Amino acid sequence: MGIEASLPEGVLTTTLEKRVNWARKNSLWPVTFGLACCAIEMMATGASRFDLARFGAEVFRASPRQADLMIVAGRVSKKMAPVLRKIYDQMPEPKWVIAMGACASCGGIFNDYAIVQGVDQVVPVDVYVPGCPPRPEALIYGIMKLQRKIEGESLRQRG
Amino acid sequence: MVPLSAYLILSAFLFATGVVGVATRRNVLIIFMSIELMLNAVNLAFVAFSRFLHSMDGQIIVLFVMTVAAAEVAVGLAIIIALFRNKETVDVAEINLMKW
Amino acid sequence: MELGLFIVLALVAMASAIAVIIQRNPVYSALYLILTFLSLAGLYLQLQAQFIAAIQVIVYAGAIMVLFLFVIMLLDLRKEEQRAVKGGYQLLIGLLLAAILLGELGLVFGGGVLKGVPGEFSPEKVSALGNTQVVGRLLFTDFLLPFELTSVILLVAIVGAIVLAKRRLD
Amino acid sequence: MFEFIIIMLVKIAVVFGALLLTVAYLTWLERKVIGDIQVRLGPMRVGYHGLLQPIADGLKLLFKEDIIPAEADRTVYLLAPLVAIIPALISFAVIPFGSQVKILGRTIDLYITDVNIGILFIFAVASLGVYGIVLAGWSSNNKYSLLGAMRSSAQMISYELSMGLSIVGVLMMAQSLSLVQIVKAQSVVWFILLQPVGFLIYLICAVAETNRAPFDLPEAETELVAGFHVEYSSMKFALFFLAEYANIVTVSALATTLFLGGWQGPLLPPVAWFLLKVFAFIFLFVWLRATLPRFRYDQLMGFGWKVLLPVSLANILVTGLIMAWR
Repeated sequence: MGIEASLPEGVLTTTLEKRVNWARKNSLWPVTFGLACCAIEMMATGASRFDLARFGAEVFRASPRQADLMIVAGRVSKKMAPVLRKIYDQMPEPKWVIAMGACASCGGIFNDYAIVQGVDQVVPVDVYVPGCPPRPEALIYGIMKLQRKIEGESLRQRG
Repeated sequence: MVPLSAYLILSAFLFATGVVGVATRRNVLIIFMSIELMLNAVNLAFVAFSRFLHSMDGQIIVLFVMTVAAAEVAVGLAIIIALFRNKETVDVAEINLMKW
Repeated sequence: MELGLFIVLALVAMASAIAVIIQRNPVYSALYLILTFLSLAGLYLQLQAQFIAAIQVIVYAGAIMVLFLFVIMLLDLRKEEQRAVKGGYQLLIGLLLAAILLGELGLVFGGGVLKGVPGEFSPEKVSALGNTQVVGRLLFTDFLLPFELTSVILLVAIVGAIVLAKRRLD
Repeated sequence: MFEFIIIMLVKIAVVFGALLLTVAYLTWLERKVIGDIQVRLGPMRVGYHGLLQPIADGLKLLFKEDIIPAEADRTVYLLAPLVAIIPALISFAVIPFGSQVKILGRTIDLYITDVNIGILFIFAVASLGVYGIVLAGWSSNNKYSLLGAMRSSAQMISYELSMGLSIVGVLMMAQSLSLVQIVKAQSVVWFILLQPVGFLIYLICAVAETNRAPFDLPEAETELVAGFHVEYSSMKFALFFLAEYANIVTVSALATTLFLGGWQGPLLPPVAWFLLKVFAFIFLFVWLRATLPRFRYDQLMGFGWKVLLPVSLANILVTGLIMAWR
């Protein structure tokens, strides 16, 4: 996306890469996007007992333009899928997606015509968090997994 | 030291620009802005005279001009809004109810 | 230094004034008008009228032009922007009038016809007393009646604006 | 002359460096304080107690994709963040944060400049700040941002009026528009004691002017997404963010100067007193945000025009009467 794509591979870029990845993993601002019961657990994650703020990730942005992370919290109905895709498209690169809960990951108990069988049919998913709904600890574990993943990313593949 | 005439010529230029705006534009908002421009040109002349003739009267008059301009803008914009509600346009050429 | 500043400010003022009247989009016109007002405020500072300069920015740039922008945004003017400019004769007459006016004013101003008797407030005296203090004292002594009258004008304007802009509840 | 320019440049660099650092760390402070009020920890993992959090956020925003909407008005869209942040920063040029110090045998005034219309300068500059918001909202070509901008400009104009009137009492007592003179006039008693009503009105208006809770309607997330900066991403969004926090610092510093005796205080050095008072104010801002719910829009306008304006006018009248009677 940016200047990184035209830079040669080298010491400078690797150091830069490290710093930038450090910044990105420590400042994952999620977009406010709750769909069903998982959203309640997502809110609990942000609240005092579990405190997502410790990771610098409590800044739930209402505008997708200012968010880095989309936590798909709940089942995605087929009517919601285009909306979800639109919000994902509105987010600026680099962006990540966590499929939170069984329904978002694979449809869960809703094996029917109305629910998307896994949000990865609509947007690319980075981390799947199992559970129905997952406990806040599980979501935090998922976010920490995502942080690990971000650490290893290169600026070339992620603009 | 900038001479008085330099300020006055600038003032005259701004005033003439305002006149052109009023005479040629048909968007009532821009006409209104041109009037503000002319008022400001006059203000500049007042302040310049005040400085070069060692009198504060010019600056006081500028204060009054600004007050009147504020009042004028408040009423003028209210009229424009009322007009737009009725005619759906701000083109002065189409506001011709009073013509016969 | 002083002359250079004057030239820069004057050029900015003139260029943006011309831009005000040739812009198609009223929002741009308003922005250029703000630029004109700001450069005029700079000129007022140069003329040692600090109070007027500050009031110029507060009243014109801070209040009047915000009101303009507000109204421009309130009215949906997209149709107006697309309308073609017609009537070249109007432009011709306007330019002619302005040229005559500019010539007359230039003759009067440049010819040194205007002369006055210097008043009591020399720049040194004003800067010793303080520009704001002098303006304030004059407003409340010599100009008390006009000063009070402006408040009446403002009151009338407020009432008028509300009456005009308010939607009838019928 | 040369020495004067050097001293000036150093002062400007120090003041703006400190201001930007304060503004950046204000985001950290706010997150920590709100966390504390909500019985959370706040940022903990990035550096000691999350101290590196603002740096991480800044770096992340710097390296994010910069989106310009296809239907946006490009020039104005790019101009708006600058118009928002520049007024927020330059009003600090006239705020005095100490009297005078002797460094290397030279007496140095602890303010960038002292103009005799200081307070008017700040109001003039602050009145330009609204353009950043209006232009951002208009140029984004988004209904939410336009609504946010309209609300914001209406709110700022309404409250600027009461704010200006609330300090007239102070100006009458100090008999000067220069901020240094105003601070010096408070050497005996702070104006907060003589002008309690004026101070309260100023406080409320300051919160409204900076678009902070409970007056954060321009960015009311539940109805307007993010208000005027919906479409802004990356550094341009960061500039709006910085402008908001810089405005908080400015109004806090102004409140300190006008009502709390500026740098004056016993024992501690003047600059320390100044910072202490400013940070007390900033804490109040954060506290308000953690405590109060948002106003409804008509309540906000009604409060501004029907309560604050008459009360501030009455305040001026009473101040004038008392001063004439004495």
